[in-house]
Amino acid sequence: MSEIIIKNGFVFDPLQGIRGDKVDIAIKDGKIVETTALTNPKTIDAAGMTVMAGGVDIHSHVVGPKVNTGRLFRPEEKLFQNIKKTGSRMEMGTSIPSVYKTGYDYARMGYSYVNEAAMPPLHSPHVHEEIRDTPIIDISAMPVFGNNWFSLEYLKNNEIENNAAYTAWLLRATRGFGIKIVNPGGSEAWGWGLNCANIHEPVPYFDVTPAQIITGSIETNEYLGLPHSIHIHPNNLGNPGNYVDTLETLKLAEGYTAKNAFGRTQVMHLTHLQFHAYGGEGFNFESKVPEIMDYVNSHDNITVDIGQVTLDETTTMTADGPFEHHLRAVNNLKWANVDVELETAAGVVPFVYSANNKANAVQWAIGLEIGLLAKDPMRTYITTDHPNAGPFTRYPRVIKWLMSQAAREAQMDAFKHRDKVIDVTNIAGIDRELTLYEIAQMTRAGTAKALGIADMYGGLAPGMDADVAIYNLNAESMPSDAEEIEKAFSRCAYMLKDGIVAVKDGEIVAEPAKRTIWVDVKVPENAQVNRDIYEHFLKHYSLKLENYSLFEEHLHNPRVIEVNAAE
Amino acid sequence: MVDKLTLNMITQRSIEEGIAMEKGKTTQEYFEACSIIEMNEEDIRTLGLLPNQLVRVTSECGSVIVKAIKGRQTVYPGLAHIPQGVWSNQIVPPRTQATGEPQYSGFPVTVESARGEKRKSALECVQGAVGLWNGE
Amino acid sequence: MKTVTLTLNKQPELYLECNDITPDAFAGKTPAEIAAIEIWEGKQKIPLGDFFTVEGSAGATPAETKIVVAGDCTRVKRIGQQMTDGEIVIESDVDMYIGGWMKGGTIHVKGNADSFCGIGMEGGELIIDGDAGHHVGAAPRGEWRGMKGGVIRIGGNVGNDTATFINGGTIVIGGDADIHISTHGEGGTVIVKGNAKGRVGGQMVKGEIYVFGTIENPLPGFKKIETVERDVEGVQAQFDHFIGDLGERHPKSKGQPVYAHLYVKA
Amino acid sequence: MPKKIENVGCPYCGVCCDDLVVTVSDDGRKVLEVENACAIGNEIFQHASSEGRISLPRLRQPDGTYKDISYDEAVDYAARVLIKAKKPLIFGFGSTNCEGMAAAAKVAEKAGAVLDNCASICHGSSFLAIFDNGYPSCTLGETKNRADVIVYWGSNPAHAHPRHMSRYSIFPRGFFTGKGHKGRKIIVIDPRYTDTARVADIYVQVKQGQDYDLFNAFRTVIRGEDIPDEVAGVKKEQILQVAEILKKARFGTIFYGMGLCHSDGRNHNVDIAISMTRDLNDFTKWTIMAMRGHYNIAGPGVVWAWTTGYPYCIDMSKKDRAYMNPGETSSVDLAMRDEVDAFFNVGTDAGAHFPIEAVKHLKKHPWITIDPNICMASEISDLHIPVGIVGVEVPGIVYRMDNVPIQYRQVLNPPDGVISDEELFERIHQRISEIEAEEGITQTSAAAAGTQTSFVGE
Repeated sequence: MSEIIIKNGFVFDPLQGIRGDKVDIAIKDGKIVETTALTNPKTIDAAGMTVMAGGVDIHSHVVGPKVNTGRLFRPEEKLFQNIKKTGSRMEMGTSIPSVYKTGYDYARMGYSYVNEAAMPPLHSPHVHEEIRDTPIIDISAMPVFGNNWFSLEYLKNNEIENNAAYTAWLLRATRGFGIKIVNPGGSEAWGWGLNCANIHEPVPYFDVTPAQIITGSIETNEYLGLPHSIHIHPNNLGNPGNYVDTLETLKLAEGYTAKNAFGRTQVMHLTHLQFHAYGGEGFNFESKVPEIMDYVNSHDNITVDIGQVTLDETTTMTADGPFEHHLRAVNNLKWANVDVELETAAGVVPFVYSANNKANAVQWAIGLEIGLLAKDPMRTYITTDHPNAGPFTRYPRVIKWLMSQAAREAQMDAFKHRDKVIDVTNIAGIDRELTLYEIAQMTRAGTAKALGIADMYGGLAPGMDADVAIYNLNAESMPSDAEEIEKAFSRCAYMLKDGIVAVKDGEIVAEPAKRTIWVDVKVPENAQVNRDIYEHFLKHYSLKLENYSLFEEHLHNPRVIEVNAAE
Repeated sequence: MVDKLTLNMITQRSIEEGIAMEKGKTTQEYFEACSIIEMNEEDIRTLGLLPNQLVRVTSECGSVIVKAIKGRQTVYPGLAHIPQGVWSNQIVPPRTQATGEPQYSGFPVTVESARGEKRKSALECVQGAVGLWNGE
Repeated sequence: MKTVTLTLNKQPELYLECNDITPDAFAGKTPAEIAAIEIWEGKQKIPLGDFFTVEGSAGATPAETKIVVAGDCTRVKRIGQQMTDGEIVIESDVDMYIGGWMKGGTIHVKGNADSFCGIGMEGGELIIDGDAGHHVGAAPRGEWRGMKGGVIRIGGNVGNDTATFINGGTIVIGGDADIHISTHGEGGTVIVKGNAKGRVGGQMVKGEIYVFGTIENPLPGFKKIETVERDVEGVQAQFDHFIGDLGERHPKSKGQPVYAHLYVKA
Repeated sequence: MPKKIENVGCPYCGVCCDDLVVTVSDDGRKVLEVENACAIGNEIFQHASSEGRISLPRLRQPDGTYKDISYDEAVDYAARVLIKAKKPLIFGFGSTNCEGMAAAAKVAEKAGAVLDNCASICHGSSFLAIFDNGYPSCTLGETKNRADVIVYWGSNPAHAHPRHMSRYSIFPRGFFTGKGHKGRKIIVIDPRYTDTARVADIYVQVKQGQDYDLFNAFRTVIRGEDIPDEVAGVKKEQILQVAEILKKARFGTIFYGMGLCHSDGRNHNVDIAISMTRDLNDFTKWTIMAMRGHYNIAGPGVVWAWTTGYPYCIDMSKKDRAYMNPGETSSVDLAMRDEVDAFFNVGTDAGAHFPIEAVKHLKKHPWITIDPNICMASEISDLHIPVGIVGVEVPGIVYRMDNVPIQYRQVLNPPDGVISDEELFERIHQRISEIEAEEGITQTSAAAAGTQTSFVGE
């Protein structure tokens, strides 16, 4: 079969501690192997280039009903679309690209794995249809749990075993990856047009607090020993003063340690921290990143991702139904909402982040502060909460800002309210410039470890998937112009997926098969949970239990991660 | 009593149409379900008709013979309804007002007695319109 | 200013899409280069010269370029799309999207125009001597930032959805308007010299509408507050002044709610 | 032994009942009994095993009669029509599964066609309104579990969605709605006193074509402003009474139908309904839902949105990109303007459901019908290609009116030799590639195609 050797490149592989050394990467039959295993390889000469594992995105919204609603209801952003077709299918969309553009663009940036951050369980067949059609990249999807009636009932009574049994059942029913929690309790409250303003406000009727939901979910996750930790979008997103709620949420993880067989060390991943690190009130909000990052830096059972605002016109979409309703009242733009029976709620609203808007500029600074104040880049990850704070196609720009103080200053100088922004943030006083090694930590090694998949993705050790990104960046003489950094990360020189060259010189040249990753957990038989499932489907769901679980024929090219929690 | 009456026409689904359509558009059930016009009793009287007599309905783009009945789902005077399907579409204006959707509801028609004429079958309506009809 | 004359010398089987018939695309080009500009008929890309004879010459810049289009252009779309400057004269009727997204310059259609003319307009002047179809000066699908500026003058009647989501600029209708004027409007001015059928100013936040004739079905969300004397399009007259749409949200400016204003000739 | 198949989805309307029990004969050829279905759903299953199903493509002969041909010949004919046409139109998908829709999109992209679905003449107005104003909605289970006020506006489920009221809205007892019908207020707004209106607590007779004005009145009084004594034929007192009920609901859903989409103003009637729903969310919880007609007519909107970003009226004639603007790229407009030169009628009956004027225009060019049944379209086609009936003979994913995906099962074997829509479109796609290769036809994006090397499929 096919053999490739990548020679002369500067290799950055934090999982093996390789820091820019010139190491040959050998590939055989889709896997990384020892160079001695090759007989007659084709050579890719990576001289003067940077070699990393394929990127691993821990949090992005790329497939599923709310993403698709965003695509559908924004024809205006495709009006003068003019992208030459180079893959097998046309590429449409900007802030919310079509599945084809999504796959191609991630591949062009050197990414090979994306974790879809919110799958409404009822809609899992839809999610899997879109996964099937998304080319090249491997995808996992996390079902949402934090407002699910089963979990609310179990966690109210602290029935961890029952919640675990239900979780295992739902992961299998939806072919899901892990426990996603969005605005715990708040999205259920939104069923009545309400919200949970903080982690102590009980959910209407269910009478359980968000704090109970969160700790109960951590216990459930560690009881099951899932590859990934709970993945939480905490309460009170986007509101000035919310850093208090964020700190309280983070503190709920105290005392818990990770129990799993996948090398994961955190018990909580808190996502798009940028939206949750606001002090002040009303229009006068300010950065509270130092307070938050001090806490994160000193607690190694927590990981976070940034959710960087990229100053673009984009489309917000979250399973935080009440937040999207709130946002609509802010900008008066079109608003889609879908409350999903017994499970969740989601909203979609277009949003224009502008360098001329003080609040947006403050958000920009807050995001970068998170990256720049992170002491452990293995626990702090680059995301834009695509497409919420900006499209994923801006990762290269985010990397540029993190790697270059000059680039940050240039952006700050372009702000209409530059001085006011500097007053309420800390960005101007930070001169740190992240290294390529740190970028590799924040975009593949760290994320793969946090997802519990670092034996397959995010590194270049023999035995791992041969997903490799080669960037046109000379690590020994980095370009003085930071724009070159953005350019190099935007369109990689090569991207290999399972040992097949999918991208060359920034263009799609092949569309290798992609996979669906899911987690199958064995748990002891649980009669009560089985009965509860039966009852809810009999009385409250609008479709039959037998038609709810994903049919095997609708799961495409699966890669299952097996977990045994039955012992 | 008048010879001709101008009414506001709407065309919508009916369950009879739904069942008959699944059975087949060439069936007698479909014919009976769809080649009718539902009018207010008062309008039927104004035209000097008894229920179940045939009328010719003419719109800006064509005309069709259907049976006038007083529907179970009553329309107010001045409003008329032909179930969606082959007969209604002989007269539905194709103008979409730049929305893509023809004017299926809310277009003016004149209704007059069609004593002595007969209703066309579905096939005659459609094949006839495109020059493919060659008799029964 | 230099003039290029295009004469349509054969009719397409379908329609021609000619978004590059603009002073912007023609400026600085020779007739041969203009004839080589690509237009579309369905999925086929064709040189402009296959359908049009090209005479005269283009100016060095769009501002110095005038284009005269002769022949029956009923089946030609998108002339003048996104143009920024210069002048286009169309001698006949013309199909859709004339002056769509135009930013500057002038377009004069001597016949009728089909739907979507002046859609998404930002500046310049679009004059249609005859009637125009639907969506005159409206926003494209899904776009909340509608017409921003410029002037559209329609000599005759227009269809429905004039000025949907209008934000700025002026539209003058010489004849009658079908339903929906300035729906969702947040600015701009629409003047109807004839009658309006109904749904005038629905969901409108701000902006102005003048109707010289009657409104067949006025909306309940508009409330008459006064009768005023106004000079509109050179006509001095009494107008009943309505505010609305009272069913829609209304932002405040200096503590006072901002409304859309509808003036109907008294 | 006859076989009982449970949890079968019904391939009729957008309600997508998935609780049917179908008993089929030993050989899997005949439906013996259908339980739980409405009269129409029942008819579909019965019809599937009736006599007269055709099992071979039929090609129109010069004398006007049909002649049976093989699937290979039919695929070749269809491929050549698509290649030859400057702008073919592929329309329909009222009774196709999502897999078939995805395959059709692939063909349309390759052929530079316009791809459109029945929404174009049905709920297309809803899409236009959603583009402009969003869509605050929910799944049907939410309505069942929470709603205490239900509005049917310009929709008549008693006729068009026979089990809608019993499964989701008026009658069922849900989690927070244990009293069922007793705990709910039903408001029906329609110019006709429909069979749905008969079960309403409040019937509002709106003057046909003036729904927009009535919505405007509701919005105005909801904001505390005054209105005239009568709007759209409805007295002010009734408007005020209904507005109070809407504001005081705990959870409400507006189900609207063709009464809004098919009358003057079309999309704006839906648009303002959405605005009203949004307004009501300042007081309490309200949601709105389109009463989508066919069981999977939400499907093409969903599938094509992830494929091209647009739900319908998708002009792919430029091949590198898609464009959509109903009024121009919509099927009936394309027909009336003579803007297309080949027509594919897929899983629908444009012959019966388009205004006859549009049919006449389309008939000037090749017309191919892809449908399991004999219908008006098949009887005026140049080529009729039969396919298996989705939901009966072909399984797959369908999207319910609330965009919830439902996995449909197969209960019967299709007639011998009859293939699915998906397979047919895959074969047409393949055949276009072959012909283009044989004849050296270059694509618009031919230069780019040269850079493609190996494609490894799933």
